[in-house]
Amino acid sequence: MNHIKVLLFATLRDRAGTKSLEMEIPDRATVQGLKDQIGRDYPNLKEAMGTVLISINREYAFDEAIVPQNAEVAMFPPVSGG
Amino acid sequence: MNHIKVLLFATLRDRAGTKSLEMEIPDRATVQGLKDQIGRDYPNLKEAMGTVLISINREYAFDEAIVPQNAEVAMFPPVSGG
Amino acid sequence: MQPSNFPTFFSITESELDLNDLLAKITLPSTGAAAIFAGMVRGETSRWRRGRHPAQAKRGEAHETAFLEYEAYVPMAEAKMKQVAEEIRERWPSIEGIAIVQRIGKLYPQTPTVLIACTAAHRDTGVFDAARYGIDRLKEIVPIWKKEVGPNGEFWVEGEYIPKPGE
Amino acid sequence: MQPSNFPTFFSITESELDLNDLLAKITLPSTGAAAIFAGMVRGETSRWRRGRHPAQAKRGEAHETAFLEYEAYVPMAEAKMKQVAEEIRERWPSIEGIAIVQRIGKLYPQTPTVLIACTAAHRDTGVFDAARYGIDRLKEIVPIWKKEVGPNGEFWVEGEYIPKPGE
Repeated sequence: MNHIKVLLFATLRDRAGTKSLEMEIPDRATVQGLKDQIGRDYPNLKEAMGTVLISINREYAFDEAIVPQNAEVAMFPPVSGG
Repeated sequence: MNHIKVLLFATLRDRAGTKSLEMEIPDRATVQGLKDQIGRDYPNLKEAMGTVLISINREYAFDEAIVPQNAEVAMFPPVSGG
Repeated sequence: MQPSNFPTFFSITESELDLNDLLAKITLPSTGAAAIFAGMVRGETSRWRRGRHPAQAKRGEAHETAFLEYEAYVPMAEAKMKQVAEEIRERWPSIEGIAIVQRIGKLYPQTPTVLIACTAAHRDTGVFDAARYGIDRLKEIVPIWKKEVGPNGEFWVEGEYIPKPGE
Repeated sequence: MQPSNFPTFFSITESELDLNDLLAKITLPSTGAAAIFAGMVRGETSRWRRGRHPAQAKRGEAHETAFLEYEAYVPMAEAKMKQVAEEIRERWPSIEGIAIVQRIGKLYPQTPTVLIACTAAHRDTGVFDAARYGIDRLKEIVPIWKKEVGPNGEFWVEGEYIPKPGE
């Protein structure tokens, strides 16, 4: 298993009521697999998993990407800075 | 006759060695007539009269324009601010 | 590629933005021109602009903002600001200095929130386009979010851009 | 045509330019974006740029500037700055605030000499183009001149633009 931290920002943090999740995911789990697992484990986040952006180690990551060991994962809505 | 003041800037002032000229010009003299008269009266300015810009009462003025009574005239090279 | 003396400055800060200081940081002896974009909190958004928040999108009605509350995923935001600067240098090689600063926290109307500044020897070398590109890209890929607070409550301002692989 | 609360600020000054102050002067509650052009004294002008002064136009040679000395025909310069602002408002009706400031006197390398700033509700309404137009027009019609002083002596920087009737 792979122990990861998932940082949550903006609407994701509001929905979850927490700034981060600590999770165990299968080795070689994909980003899509991670989203599926979060949708199951955190019902408040399930709806958001369809449109959420994901970063792994501070780079945008996409559904097929493998989540590396000890990754710093973040989940957030499309950005709105400026 | 029309008594006018001609303000000089930049290269024109340097050539004339003075910031302004006080002149008597004929009534209904044109800008071209004024330049001709300055070319005759101030030999150091003669060469510059071909390319000089002229303003009358703080608006650009052109060769055919009549110089009004008591006008504030200025002579200067193309501008180079910024 | 660019000489190492071409400064790139980026920052996410809770402090007041200082345009004079920022411009000085990216002005070299060879610099003659700068284009700076500044974004401010709008206190009043006119009715002709389609509301960005579905809950407020009543057509024909202006809306008021009491304040915005910004947050950032700071280390990734810094990395993405650096990337935006690199993209600018690739596209406009004559750019000398680049500064990208986002202020976060609670920000009131008329307060500058973001600055993008690009310098070059001359104004005809892309400084305006580069600054515009910088603010466009910041709003696409730099992980910062804002919540708007006004008389009708709080609304997260949702962006629209979905980054592509490699961004 | 524009509401009278749209500020136009123009000035010719011997004092240090303050971008923060200038931006605040033209930021309204409805303002969300500003584009600012700043011009600085270049201390070093690279060889690839054709010299502006015939006396210095030795190709392949960089040149150095110790300082620039600016002068203006102040009342006409103010009138022409006002005209430039009016031209901007005609071309970009959504511009809210306009500031045009020229510093004069003896100015050393890396010092800001001129600022053109335009504000609007949003960045996609012409602020960048308006600021660029502003500095282009200032360099065409506003009666200001500069003399460059460097290791090879003094040279008046001669402009190229000949105003047309009505300008």
